[in-house]
Amino acid sequence: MPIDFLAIAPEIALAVTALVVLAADLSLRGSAKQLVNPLAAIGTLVALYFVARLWGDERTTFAGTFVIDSFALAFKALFLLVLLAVLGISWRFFAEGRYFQGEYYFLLVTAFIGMLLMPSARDLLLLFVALETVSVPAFVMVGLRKRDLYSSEAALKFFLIGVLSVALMLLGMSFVYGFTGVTGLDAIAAAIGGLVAAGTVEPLLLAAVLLIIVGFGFKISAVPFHFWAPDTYAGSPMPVTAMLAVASKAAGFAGLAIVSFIAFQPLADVWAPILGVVAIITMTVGNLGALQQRDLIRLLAFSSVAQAGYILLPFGVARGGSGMLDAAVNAGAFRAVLFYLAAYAVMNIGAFGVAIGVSRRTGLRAIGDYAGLGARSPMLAAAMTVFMLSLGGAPLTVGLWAKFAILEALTVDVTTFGLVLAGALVINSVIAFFYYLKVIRLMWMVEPAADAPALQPGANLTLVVASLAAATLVLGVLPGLLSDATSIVTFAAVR
Amino acid sequence: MTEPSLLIQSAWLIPALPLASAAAIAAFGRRLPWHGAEIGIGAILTSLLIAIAIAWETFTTVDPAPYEAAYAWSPLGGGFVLELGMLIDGLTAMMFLLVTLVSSMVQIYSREYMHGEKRFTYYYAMLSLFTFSMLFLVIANNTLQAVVGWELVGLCSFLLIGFYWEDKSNQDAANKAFLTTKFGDVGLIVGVIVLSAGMFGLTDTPFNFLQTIDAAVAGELSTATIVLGMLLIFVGCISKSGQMPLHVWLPDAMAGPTPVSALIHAATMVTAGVFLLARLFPVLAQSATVMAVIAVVGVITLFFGGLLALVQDDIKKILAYSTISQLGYMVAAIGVGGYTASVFHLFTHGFFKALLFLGAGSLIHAVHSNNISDMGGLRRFMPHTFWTFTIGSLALAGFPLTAGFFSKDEILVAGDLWAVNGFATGTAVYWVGLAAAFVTTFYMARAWFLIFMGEHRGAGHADAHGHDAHDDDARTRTTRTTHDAHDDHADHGAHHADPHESGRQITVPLMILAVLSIAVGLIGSPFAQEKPNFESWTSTTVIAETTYPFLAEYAAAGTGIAAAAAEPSAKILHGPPTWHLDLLLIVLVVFSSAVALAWRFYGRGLPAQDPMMRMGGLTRVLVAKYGFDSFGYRFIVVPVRDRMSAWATRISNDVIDGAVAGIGTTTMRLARTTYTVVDQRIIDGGVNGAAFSAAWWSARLRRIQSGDVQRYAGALVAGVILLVLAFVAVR
Amino acid sequence: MDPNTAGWVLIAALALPLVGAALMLLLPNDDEERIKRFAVLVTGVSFALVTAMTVAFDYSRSGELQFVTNVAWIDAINARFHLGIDGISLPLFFLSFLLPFLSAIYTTKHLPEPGKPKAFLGLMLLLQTGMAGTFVAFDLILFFIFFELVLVPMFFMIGMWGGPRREYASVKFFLYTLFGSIFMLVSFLAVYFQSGLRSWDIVELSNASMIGSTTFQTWAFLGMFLGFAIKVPMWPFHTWLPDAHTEAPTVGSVLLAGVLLKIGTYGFIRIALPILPEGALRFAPVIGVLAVIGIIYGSLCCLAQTDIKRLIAFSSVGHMGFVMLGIAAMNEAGIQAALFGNIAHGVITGMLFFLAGSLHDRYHTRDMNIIGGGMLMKIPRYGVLLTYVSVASLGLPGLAGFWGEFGAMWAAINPGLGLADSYGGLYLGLVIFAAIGTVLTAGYFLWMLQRVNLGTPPEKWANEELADVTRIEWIAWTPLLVLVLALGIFPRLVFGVQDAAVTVLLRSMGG
Amino acid sequence: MTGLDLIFAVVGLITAAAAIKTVTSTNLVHAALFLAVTLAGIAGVFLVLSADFLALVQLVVYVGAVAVLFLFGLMLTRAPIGREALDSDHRGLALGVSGALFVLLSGLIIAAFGDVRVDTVGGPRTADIGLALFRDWVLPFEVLSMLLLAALVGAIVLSRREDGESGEVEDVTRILLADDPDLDGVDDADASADGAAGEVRA
Amino acid sequence: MSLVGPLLLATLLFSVGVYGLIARRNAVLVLISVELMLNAVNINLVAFQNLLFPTDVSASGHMFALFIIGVAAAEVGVGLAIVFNLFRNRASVDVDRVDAMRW
Repeated sequence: MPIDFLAIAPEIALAVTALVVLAADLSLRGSAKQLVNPLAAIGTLVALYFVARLWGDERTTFAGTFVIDSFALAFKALFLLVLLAVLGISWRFFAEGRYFQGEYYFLLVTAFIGMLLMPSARDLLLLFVALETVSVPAFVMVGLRKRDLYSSEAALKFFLIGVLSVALMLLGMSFVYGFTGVTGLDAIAAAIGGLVAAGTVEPLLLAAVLLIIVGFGFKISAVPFHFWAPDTYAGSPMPVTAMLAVASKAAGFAGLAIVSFIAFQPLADVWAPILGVVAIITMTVGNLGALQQRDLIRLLAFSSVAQAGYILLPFGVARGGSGMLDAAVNAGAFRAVLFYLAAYAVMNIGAFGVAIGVSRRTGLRAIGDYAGLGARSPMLAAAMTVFMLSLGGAPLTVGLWAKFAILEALTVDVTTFGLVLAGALVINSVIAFFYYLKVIRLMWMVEPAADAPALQPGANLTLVVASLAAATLVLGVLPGLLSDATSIVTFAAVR
Repeated sequence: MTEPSLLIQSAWLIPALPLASAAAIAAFGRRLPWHGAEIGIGAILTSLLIAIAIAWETFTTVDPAPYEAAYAWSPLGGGFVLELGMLIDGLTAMMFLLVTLVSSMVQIYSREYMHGEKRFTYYYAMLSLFTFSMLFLVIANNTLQAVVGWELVGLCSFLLIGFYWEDKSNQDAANKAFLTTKFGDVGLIVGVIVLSAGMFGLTDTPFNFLQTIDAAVAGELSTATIVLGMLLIFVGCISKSGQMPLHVWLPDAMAGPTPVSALIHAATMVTAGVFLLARLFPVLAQSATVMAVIAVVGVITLFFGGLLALVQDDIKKILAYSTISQLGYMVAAIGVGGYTASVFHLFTHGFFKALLFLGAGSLIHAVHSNNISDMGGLRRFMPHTFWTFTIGSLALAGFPLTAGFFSKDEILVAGDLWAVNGFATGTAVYWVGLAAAFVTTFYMARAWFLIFMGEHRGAGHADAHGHDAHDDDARTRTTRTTHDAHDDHADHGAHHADPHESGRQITVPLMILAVLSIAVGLIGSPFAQEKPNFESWTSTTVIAETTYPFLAEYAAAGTGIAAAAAEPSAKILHGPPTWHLDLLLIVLVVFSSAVALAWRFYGRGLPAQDPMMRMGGLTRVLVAKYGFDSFGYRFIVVPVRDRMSAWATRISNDVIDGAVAGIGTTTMRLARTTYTVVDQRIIDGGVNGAAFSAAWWSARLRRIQSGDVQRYAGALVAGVILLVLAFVAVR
Repeated sequence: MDPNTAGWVLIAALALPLVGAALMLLLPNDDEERIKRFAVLVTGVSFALVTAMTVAFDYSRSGELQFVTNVAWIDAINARFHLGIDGISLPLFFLSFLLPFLSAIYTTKHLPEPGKPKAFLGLMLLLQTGMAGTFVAFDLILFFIFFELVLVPMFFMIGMWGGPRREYASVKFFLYTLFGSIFMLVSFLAVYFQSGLRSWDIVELSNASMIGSTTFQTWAFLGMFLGFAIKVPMWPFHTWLPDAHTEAPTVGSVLLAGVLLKIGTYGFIRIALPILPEGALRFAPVIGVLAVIGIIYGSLCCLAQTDIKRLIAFSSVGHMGFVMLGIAAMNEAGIQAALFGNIAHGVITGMLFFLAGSLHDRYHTRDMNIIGGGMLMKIPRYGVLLTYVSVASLGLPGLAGFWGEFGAMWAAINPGLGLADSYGGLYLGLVIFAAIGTVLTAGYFLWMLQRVNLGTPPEKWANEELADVTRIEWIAWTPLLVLVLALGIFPRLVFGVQDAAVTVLLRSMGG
Repeated sequence: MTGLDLIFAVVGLITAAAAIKTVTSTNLVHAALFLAVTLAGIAGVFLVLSADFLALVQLVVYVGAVAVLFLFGLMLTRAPIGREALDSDHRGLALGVSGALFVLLSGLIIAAFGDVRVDTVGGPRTADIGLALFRDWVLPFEVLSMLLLAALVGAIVLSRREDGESGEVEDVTRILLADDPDLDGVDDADASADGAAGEVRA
Repeated sequence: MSLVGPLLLATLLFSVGVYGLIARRNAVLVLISVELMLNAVNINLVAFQNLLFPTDVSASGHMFALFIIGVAAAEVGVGLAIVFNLFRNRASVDVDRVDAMRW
């Protein structure tokens, strides 16, 4: 069985990049080490090129365990763009912080290999390995601020909760294997479909499904698997936090989407309501948690928990049947997830970018430190305003369309539960604005402290933030640019 | 009238001119030599000329059809159209004449009376605006347009009552007037709406007067619509035309300048309610209920309103209460089918009451006091005012051959006829009307004696008698002299000098009105039995051959209505007035006895120890003596004056006023409670509470986020267990 | 400008303020006068354009959409960029260009603290686009965007240039409106899917046969109801309004009262009613009752105020109650009255807020007890204006306030769509209570005038030099003062324009 | 109960007991050694289940490498000895949660597989595994190699002393501490600029 | 041979691992507990493969177990590195004192 190398070209490109970065780091000295950043960016662009090259294709290789379809490609493109953005906000940060730069970039790129694999994986084993490839480098990256107690603690917490989750997921996978005898997602779906049809679905199988969801629940920081997130976000180097909050979360959702909409689709009538409830709890806990934060990063952490709740909502209306309407509802659901993730990536990385800009050379990160930012750095404040409004879902920002996509998915077929979920989203959106507006208010409506140090965000960070803000607004006016891409997304050859 | 004359087609000029004049005065009146008065007077005189011409034309045309012209003012949705139109018939022409004439007199009069007033220009603008509004109400061809005018006159009244707005009491009076009438307007507006709703299927112009009348007469309006609609409209009339119990604003409205009282609160605006009832008479004539309610309210008002005048010391208050009483006559007349009588009384009353008010103004101008106890002997100082005021008083008292005599007689006759139809309200109007005529004569005679007879008591004497008067009725002092504040700039010595006659600009209007107070009675009197007479003039819209529909029903039901079938009274219109010598006799007796009684008390001026003006046991003993002493009426009159009027005063002051004040207080309390408790605490508090509870939950959550990773792990696994259980449960 | 083809007019009108705001960013910060003049220029030019459009509008076909643009926008969700204007939209659209223009003129001399004209005027221009857009958007999504767009600039206007409690007020305003609007969005989506048309087009959806079951319509209407009712605001969703109004800078209050609140009622009329007639029918009595509660309640709250601006704010609750009563009547007359009331309230209350703002500029307080009366003596022209506008606001015939109030009551006596049969008695009661509300309304305005205007000035102000109405104020206010009178005398200015469009609307409701 | 079951029972009991001792032992080194026993026991279980290749891998990787790694870890971190020192305050929580988990899963397992009995125990032989690894599972295998490399690099980065690493003085980081319970949102945040809420840590 | 035996053993080991993860204070012992959990999964996989699906040519169960062993090794390595780093920063590896960050 020949291997379709083009199909995995993006991953290969990243792997090569990772190795080149590692090698370059060894050969570069002093400040020249920061050149690995553009090197990694070039590799990313190459990978992106391959994704573009593949765009529209549907391919299957590695005995059906690896699939290229529009869903996978869309996610890959998203991950690679996020990687570029993360590289953008990392450059100064790591160059000035005297970290192990080369190793950082190597780990970063490796983690993204795992992410690229995730949406293509059609096998539990590959999925597991891909997930771990995301996690293990991330454990290290969180701890990269080595002399910082917070960083070490953050790493330990992240690690422990991470392995606990993965262990639970593996337990679930083992049971699924026990029931079906296969690890391929399509095969599992077929087997479970048979069980459902025969009416012999054991409770243990349901428990196993749930345990698998736990593994992804950890990645996406759904309640009650979210505890690590605020502490870890706060302790990590900020670009890593951005990566965790966006890319890692997106990878988790990609994985969750494929297991739930492919492997466990026949059981959707069971897991969907549970996920719906989890979504409600997640966003509520996230928003309530964010309300009282005094550290902007922690605020963003809780906000990202809440956002995860929003993204999880469409899972709540997934259908187990195979009728036209069921298919439409399910397709609407994972498209909404994808759209939201893309939008979320833009605005959240932007927000972290501003946070990095503000804290650069000043170390400011308390929300109170943002008082009067509008006067101190109008550009950063304006960008932050855009991101905050977008995260909240204000009009003319992409965030509104993201919320819209979710609501759309919830109402494709009007059901009571769908409306309950929509109502929960509405109420939470309002709660969320409490703290987003708090930041905005502080920036514009409060005088800066007299001794507030001058901000030096740096040129390339400014560029990244500005372009993300611009993207937020442009997509806010013309969401079609994004939704046209996501609306065609579908899974290739489901069975 | 086949082709309306150009004159009638130009009737719209009558309201238009005052409107233009109001705008012009406001725009540049201040810069003119007469500070705007010339514009106002010029415009109103022009209007008056047109009004006279139209009156003449409509009067001389025998049985003219009403002329209607309308412009589609605005679509209202649903295909309905609101018209801006004019309905010219005798009633309109009559009102034109009355309004323009009185307004002309008042405006001429005011130039001297208000001279030196700092808001002189504003005053004239307001007078013009008021005149326009009143004429706009009168010319209206539909109820909604009438409502517009109705509200506008209310506003002008408000602005003019509060003319001296520096004083809080005047502000309060203005507010009270506006709000009380506004309350009545609720009825009016809802009534108009109800009535128009009845027209929905019938026409595109549901507010149109003539169409409404036609529909009502043709039986196309349901009884419910008519009863509800007309009663609600009548509520508006109650407040506007000072009927009990919403009359309370009218005495207070005397806070305005006296010419304003003459124009607005005596001759024109307050008659708007009666006018509207007359306009819709064929509609309300469809329902015995409506007529009965109207009659009862009118009767109560005409009697008790009159009683209240007995104990007043303020000349303007006496006149105000008499206005209430006279309006009661008009309303009662409507209620007993006396359409022509009511309108006629409206007409004559307009002249003589305007005359009396302007005369009172002249007196006040001279003695710088409103109180009759401060006057006395003025006939020597002010001869013109004296004789004109005397004519006015005679007309008000219904002295034979004055205008007031004919019109009031008509009302009593109408009551009698209605009684013949078997309605007790007719009997009540007749007898209570007579009794009130006695009261009217008595209080006017009292005032007349105290003002003109005896010795001048002057400002120096005012204090001596002042407090007696005030003990009688504390309320009379409230507005005393305040409206003459403008004289303060004048020579201070004037207060102590003898009073002098007013200038020509004051006396000439008085004379004109005095002449008219006698003359206008003739056209409605038995002297004018041939057409054209007052009835043929003003009843063109009221269909002559129409009968009261309910009479036949009552007869069929055998409810004891004697002459339902062939009696002329069964028709809406009674036909030309005739002589009633018996009534004439009774009226003469009533008049002379009342005057005699007044002469007995006040003929020699206000004595130093006036038994009449003192409260307490002594007064009652003296009164009781008189009661046993002479004429047969006296044993009724004295207790009535002392007891019943005091009782009525208390009702008026304490109960009704108290209720009004109580409503005010309660409203304010309710307002405060609504705001502080309901709005700020419950509704807003609920919203904020939701926010706070979010914060509260947020604080609880914070405990869970302890920072201890092993607890996190425990919670995670516990969560998993719970979720598994939930999974299994869902299954 | 051919109304059939010139779709660019609406686009240009909406784009001009945006472009102006962008260009303004390029002006130097320190030349404040130039920035202010530029804002006047931008608003003036766009107002002139809209005026020209108003002239070119084909009034004989006011029931049809004119100046239409209808192009694909977001294909993925079938959303289209559909603009158009008909008789219902025209007056509101006009108003949303007039008021910013006047506000810009006013701001040249009355820039609220803490200055920053570029930001302030830029936000105002952004706000203008949002407000105006809602009235010409004929795609639900586009409507929603404009609907939401106004939130942000208004939030900043209140939050940055507002009074002492501005932060509280701004957040409250934002969250309240947001809350409702997202429910509204959910309803839009439900309609989108349930209709089977996969279309957001307001015209198409209005003309569609019954969308969903009655139950569905009821629930969907509830969502829209929340969105619009909060915006209106109806009792008991009104509590954001007094705070927002009280704290907002003068221009903010003017625009808030003048245009923003109209979006809610417009939404009811343009969207909720025709698209969900069954739901509307179910809700009509509720709306009616809440409206009348609002009338009485708003007036009572007004009576309890000492802050003149807050009083005016609460008066909005009452006035919008009349507008909603008109809507609750579900007949042509009611819709007409509601739309008229909308416009009238915009003009009158906008003007009142101008006056309240200037009052504060002069006295540095809005507490009527501290002002203590005598203003008519101290600054007579100003006092006359206050009287004039107050009297208009209390619904005096001949001025703008009357027609909406009377029309609403008149319409409610005979509600449409069969409501008269099932709820005739209720509606009669509503009319009576609404009429009583007019008395209370008169009461608080007279009381306000008495406390502010009449009497003699207290010592505190006796020797204070207070400017009477200034030249710039005259310029900014005269159009509104004229409109107050003109609408009162020529109600057909609005009624006539709307008539055909309302007929079309009612027909789509099956009325 | 076949002989295989009996053998499994014996091996299983040893493994379970060792596992329990691993997490309850008060002596660090003992705990690590019990872990080794447990892991070896698992290898035994594999053997019983006739998965000989995996048993071998288990022994090599776990007992040979991982257990030793842990011993080193324990030594290097100079851990104290004794129950108080080794167990945290969460024993109750731990017991409850793990007990519940065990009961729940056991119940579900018995319900699902309680009646499954197999006569012959077979499975892929080593050759099959090798073939499958490079036929079906080559992609995860390669990815795993990247993962291991990353883990290696990561472990080095974290453990390596200095050289290119930042010095003892870190960037100034302001982190808000939790000992400020009266934080009620909006208003306090405004005041936080005064530094009371922030703590500058060197 | 009965399937439940290995499955229950695996469950027990897993639960014991969970217990250790939560109850142990020393970070290294916590890591050890993690290993127990991962190994428990392996027992499951092998038991399923060899008892239920012995003829699966892809040898999914065994392969899964192999990969888990590999990944577990990587995780142990990283985990110990994290613990060492923490130890260097604080001279303690007590997990329950890792609470510098909360709320």
